[in-house]
Amino acid sequence: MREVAPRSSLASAGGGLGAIGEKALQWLVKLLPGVALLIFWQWASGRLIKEIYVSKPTAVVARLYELFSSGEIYPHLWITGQELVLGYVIGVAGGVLAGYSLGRSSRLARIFEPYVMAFYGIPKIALAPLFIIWFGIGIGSKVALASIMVFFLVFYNVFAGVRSVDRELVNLTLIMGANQRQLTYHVFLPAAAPFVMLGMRLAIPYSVIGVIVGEFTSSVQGLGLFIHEASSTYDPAGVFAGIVILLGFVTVANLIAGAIERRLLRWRTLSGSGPIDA
Amino acid sequence: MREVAPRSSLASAGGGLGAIGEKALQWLVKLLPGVALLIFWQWASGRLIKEIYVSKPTAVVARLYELFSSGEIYPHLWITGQELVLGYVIGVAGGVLAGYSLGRSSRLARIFEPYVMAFYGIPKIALAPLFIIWFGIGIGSKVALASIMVFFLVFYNVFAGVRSVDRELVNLTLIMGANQRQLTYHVFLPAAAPFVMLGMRLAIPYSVIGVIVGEFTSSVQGLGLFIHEASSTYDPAGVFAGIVILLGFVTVANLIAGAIERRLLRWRTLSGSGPIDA
Amino acid sequence: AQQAVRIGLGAPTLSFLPIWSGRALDTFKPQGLTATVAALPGGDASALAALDAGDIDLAAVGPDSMLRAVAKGQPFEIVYSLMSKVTLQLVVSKDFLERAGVKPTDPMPKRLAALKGATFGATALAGAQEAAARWLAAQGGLDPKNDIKVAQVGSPIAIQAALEAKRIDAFVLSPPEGFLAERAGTGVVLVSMGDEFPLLAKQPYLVLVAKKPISPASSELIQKTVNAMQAASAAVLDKPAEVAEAIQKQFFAKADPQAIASAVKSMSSGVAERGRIDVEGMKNALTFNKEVGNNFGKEFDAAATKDDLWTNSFVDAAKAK
Amino acid sequence: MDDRVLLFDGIGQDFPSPGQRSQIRVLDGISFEAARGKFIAVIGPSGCGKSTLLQMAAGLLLPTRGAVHHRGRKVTSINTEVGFVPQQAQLLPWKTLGENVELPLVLRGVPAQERQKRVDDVLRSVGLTGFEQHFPSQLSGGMQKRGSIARTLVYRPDVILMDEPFGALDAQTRMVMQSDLQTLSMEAGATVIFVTHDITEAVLLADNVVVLSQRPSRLLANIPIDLSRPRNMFEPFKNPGFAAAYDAVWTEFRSQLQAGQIH
Amino acid sequence: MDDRVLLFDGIGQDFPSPGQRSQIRVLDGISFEAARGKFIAVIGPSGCGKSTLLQMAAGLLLPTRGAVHHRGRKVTSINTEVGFVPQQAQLLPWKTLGENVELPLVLRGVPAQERQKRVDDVLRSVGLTGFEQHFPSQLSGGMQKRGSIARTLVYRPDVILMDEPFGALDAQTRMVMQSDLQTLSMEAGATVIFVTHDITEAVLLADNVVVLSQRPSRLLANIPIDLSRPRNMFEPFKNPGFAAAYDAVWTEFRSQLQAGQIH
Ligand SMILES: Nc1ncnc2c1ncn2[C@@H]1O[C@H](COP(=O)(O)OP(=O)(O)OP(=O)(O)O)[C@@H](O)[C@H]1O
Ligand SMILES: Nc1ncnc2c1ncn2[C@@H]1O[C@H](COP(=O)(O)OP(=O)(O)OP(=O)(O)O)[C@@H](O)[C@H]1O
Ligand SMILES: [Mg+2]
Ligand SMILES: [Mg+2]
Repeated sequence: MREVAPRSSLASAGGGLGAIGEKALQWLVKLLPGVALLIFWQWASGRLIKEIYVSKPTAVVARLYELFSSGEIYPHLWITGQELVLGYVIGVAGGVLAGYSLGRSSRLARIFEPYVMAFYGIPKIALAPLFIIWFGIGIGSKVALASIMVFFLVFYNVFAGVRSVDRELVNLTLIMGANQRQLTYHVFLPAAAPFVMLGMRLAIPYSVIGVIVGEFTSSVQGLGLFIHEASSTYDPAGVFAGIVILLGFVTVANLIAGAIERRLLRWRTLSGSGPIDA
Repeated sequence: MREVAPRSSLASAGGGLGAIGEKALQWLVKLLPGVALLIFWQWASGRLIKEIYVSKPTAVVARLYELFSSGEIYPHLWITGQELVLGYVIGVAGGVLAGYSLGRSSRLARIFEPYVMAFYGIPKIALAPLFIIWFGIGIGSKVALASIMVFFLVFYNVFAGVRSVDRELVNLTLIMGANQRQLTYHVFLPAAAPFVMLGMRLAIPYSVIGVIVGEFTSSVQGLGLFIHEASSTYDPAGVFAGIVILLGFVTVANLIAGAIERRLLRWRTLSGSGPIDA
Repeated sequence: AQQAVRIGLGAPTLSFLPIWSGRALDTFKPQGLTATVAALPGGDASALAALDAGDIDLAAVGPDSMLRAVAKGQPFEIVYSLMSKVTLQLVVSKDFLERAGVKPTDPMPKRLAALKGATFGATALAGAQEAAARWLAAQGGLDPKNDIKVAQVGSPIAIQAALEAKRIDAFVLSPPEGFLAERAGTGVVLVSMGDEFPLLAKQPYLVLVAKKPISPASSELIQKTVNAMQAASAAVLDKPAEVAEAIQKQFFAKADPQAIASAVKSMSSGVAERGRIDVEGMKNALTFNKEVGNNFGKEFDAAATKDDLWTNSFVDAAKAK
Repeated sequence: MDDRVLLFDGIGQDFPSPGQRSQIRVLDGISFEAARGKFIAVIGPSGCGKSTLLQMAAGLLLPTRGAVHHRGRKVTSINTEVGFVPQQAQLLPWKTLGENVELPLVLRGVPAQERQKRVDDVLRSVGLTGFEQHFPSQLSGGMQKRGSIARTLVYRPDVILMDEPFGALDAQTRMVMQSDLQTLSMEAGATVIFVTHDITEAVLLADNVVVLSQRPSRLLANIPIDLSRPRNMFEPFKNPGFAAAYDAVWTEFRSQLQAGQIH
Repeated sequence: MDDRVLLFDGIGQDFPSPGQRSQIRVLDGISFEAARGKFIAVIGPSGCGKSTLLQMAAGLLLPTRGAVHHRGRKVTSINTEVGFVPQQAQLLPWKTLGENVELPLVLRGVPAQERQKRVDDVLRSVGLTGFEQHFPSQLSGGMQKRGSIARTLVYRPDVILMDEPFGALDAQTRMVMQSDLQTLSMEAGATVIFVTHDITEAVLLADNVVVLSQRPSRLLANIPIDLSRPRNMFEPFKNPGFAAAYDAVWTEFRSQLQAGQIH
């Protein structure tokens, strides 16, 4: 019901300069593995593995600088950014709706869930020509691919989340006079929030993967195309520069999602269900 | 705490022939959307969309029969089956281990979770050369790709599951004298089971996707290669026959996972947290 | 005003030489065109699907996949031959060369017979590369089905990696891959197919495909594009070094300039016909396809399909001007 | 209109018995009624089926045999005309105490201003003023239970089902709340069905005390309590006739348990 | 060895107060001790911090000020030498009642045969024989609480912390269990700290009754109860001296609440 003995750290957290130092130290510890990785990469490239396959961090940084200062990358960024946002939003919206409906109705679930799983298992990459026919080679086919990937993850998480809601709380709220809309808003969504948030976080990288796979299949502009072209024009630094930009997307989105999650799920860390270091 | 008024259906469930009829009806309802889809497909193929993009169900069935009776498909099946099983098992094992460790230690989580998310966001397809150098063009690179995809899904689900475990139950069990191993076995795993099972189910189609993407990238044999070849030789029936086989894989694995889940999570349907049809 | 033409490319490799040259020198501009090149790494099938869907005006593909599609009833027509010789080179790893005990200077049959037991890498199975590999094996007196193995290995860079990591023994790709392998010290060009086999020296190897029926408007667009391609081809023939430099600067900035230069030089003879297809070349292409075992499910006759499957009308019109 | 607001008519309930083929019979033909404005206390040994009975009245569970009638209509689905205070507090963990108590008013579309006032009033009456911003997990067990009571009282349902509402409270708090509940039921004319383990509480509050037996549970007695109202909750034995009423209930209650064994 | 098994030494606890900058002071300098084999009852108004106190003894929470000493060692991490019966039953929902009660024995490596016997014994003594296969969600509130008690008693810890263990039980069951608990503590020499709302229960069972005040909670009194043992749980007033002891505690308890207001 209450926190396990964290009071002892209150003192240090409150203490002016010491606290700032501690915060800095924490960040350092966080960055350490990344820095170590970078150093190893720099060392290994050209030694353990040829530079044309993995480039070097320094070369990647130089290439990044070049791309941004020449402005060459912006149109790609702009297209891919649009695709990502659209794909993600559409996928999440669809996933939440479908997951919620099937989660609420076990009859619908029994009928449709196996089909959803089956469609989910179709390797979309095998259907590339179909995607082109249906959605064109522009931003449409990438948005479609990304939103399908996002949809499945969000769908399954929302579905599981809704099904895991405590039936007694639902019944009580119904007795109190809730209609379906109110029930959704006051009980199901908050109760399923941990699953929903998990689905939305898992979906972030998958929207990226979907867009990139889409751009690898056909495209006129976009980061995926840029990476592909860099790869076929013997520019490994360009490939990794593209990947770094994608990682930037993912990391920023993840940070935002983390912040939203912490806000929405504040009640959980207060209660007994937070992380345990035991 | 108890079921909402399902007693009334007891009578019909118990009643001999009527019950069998009802069961059959249920199956019928379940199959209906699939059958409708097949009929629509048969009708639409050649009308709404050219047959060279989407073959007809009848043609697909004929091709399937051909593939199996000639034995042409077996070596592909055998390779892909191996890759799927290995990739899935390795990915799940890694995901459970890593997710559990990071879920248990919020310090480790703070340091490593952002890195995991970042790696997760790397489009693996862009790293094909690395995969080939490290894992070869045989079954190794496919297993690696599939297990990485599976790993991330399982990792995140286990991580979220472990973090959502009720801290009070953990503390109580510690007071009763549990060591870490016992705590894992008696509290964390069962409590996180809904998330773990969800992760394992989500991972099923992704192991298929991983293997197929891997085979598209490099391979000597396998269903993905078969599909790719069929696609580039304008054999749409072959493409869809391959997809149908993959769906078979997914559906069977999903049924097995569903059965395991129902067994493991039996206590949840008894308690107030089962599905609600309200 | 500038008119836009959209060209779909199944793989952004250097072998589509006139397109690179055209873009590098911008031979489109004098025609009043702006060219957009859509990459369709999904392969020729994707490019042709995009053409079918109307997302692109012209698809740059190999004739084999085009013939397959036509055999299935797709309304496509070859309007220009980008490359009129097979530019593929057989590249084998140094290791393999030593094991097999052959040199690039050995007579052809000996070189090819040495391929027994080799594993080839190809960017896509059932494509031109696999066909060429098996054809070469047959020329060396081997059983093309069983004496060599062909594996699908994603992209050219992945194939290079596979060769270096000794996952494969050989590959069949267009320049500059062979030169790059030689410079990296991982492989040796054993056979330059188009230069050493008369059958391969004269046949449409990469073509521009349009969708029928061709309306007057698109006919005009195609005409202008053909004009631009011819100008680009002429430039390649006239001053290969400068064109190579332009291509390298603009599109392959990070690649080895010398490898690009050698590649352009070695492929330049392929653009000599300026896009013209003749019956003999078409025949050669069909023969080659038959020899490599491509079964389209339909017999094509080289001469009879003129102005249906392929046409010189645009090339001829360009010359007339 | 029928004056019998709630009528339990030959209620029986069997539960599946895990590990066995047979079923456990929990309730076995229970019949009693609650007239308008009456206060019914239900007592019985732990596990005899009291909560099950309330759940049936709330429409959360269909009886295996018999039926519950609410104002003459058979209860077959969730009964939104009753207020229900469950045995566990069951506050929504993602809402603060204030939001939890406000919820029924929000659901019923009460305007915000009035909501605020009514929430403040009811929280004051259960002694939780100042804890509006606390999440349930930040409240003590007894405070959660009081919050749960407040959540039901705030929207003033005609019929209130309460499952051991005061079990987790100390003697003093309990007396105050008993007194408040009596006032409420007298003034608002609410019908209350009230499960308790405390015989004193049952006798003090109720017009009728229903005594249930061990599982399979039958109705041992339905004892009318004819003490005048208002009754003094703070000194039970000062109510004239209290001792006799208490003895009557206690005698019934202990009758089956003479052995001193639980069962 | 120190005879003071548990020593609460100037315990203070502040909780963050949601929505405000300041903190809520819950416990304010509580000191008392439990000698070996003694039975301490803690009573106090709802929300005063009784559960918080037990959690500190179990090492689940560090006091903001002061410390709990267990056999002379300061409690700074989870205390595995005590048995803890929490206020909510907290059985593991994925284990059957039998498995739940067996768990501490499994954790301690007791051989299977002995486990079986001890589980059977303890379940019989709390009246839950026949419910081994039920999952917690299939048990009534009181049955869950009894299961939770059984789970602690089954491994016979030296020190037992109980948070309102009998609150959800009917009078009869409660008496039987009180009597059993007295026997256990007398025979096994277990030290028991026992939170309750029932003054009768506190006086009947305890060697010392600790009375806490309203929040911020101070120690109002620590009253020794000198009734001879074994005491008669079934008829409290038949114990010589019971009435006087009861009055002493009741007087302390009500002292601060004269106004009749909850707080
Ligand atoms: N889902 C279920 N499956 C099997 N048995 C059940 C189920 N729900 C309740 N029971 C049984 O029904 C009986 C009555 O439960 P109920 O909760 O109504 O008791 P109660 O009178 O409220 O007890 P308490 O005073 O302890 O709360 C118990 O014996 C319990 O084991
Ligand atoms: N995490 C927390 N944050 C803020 N306040 C808390 C927290 N945990 C407990 N409190 C406060 O501490 C006080 C004491 O809680 P505790 O559970 O110890 O009371 P209690 O004496 O056991 O009451 P009861 O008899 O109702 O169970 C309460 O006022 C509660 O609001
Ligand atoms: Mg109950
Ligand atoms: Mg408490």
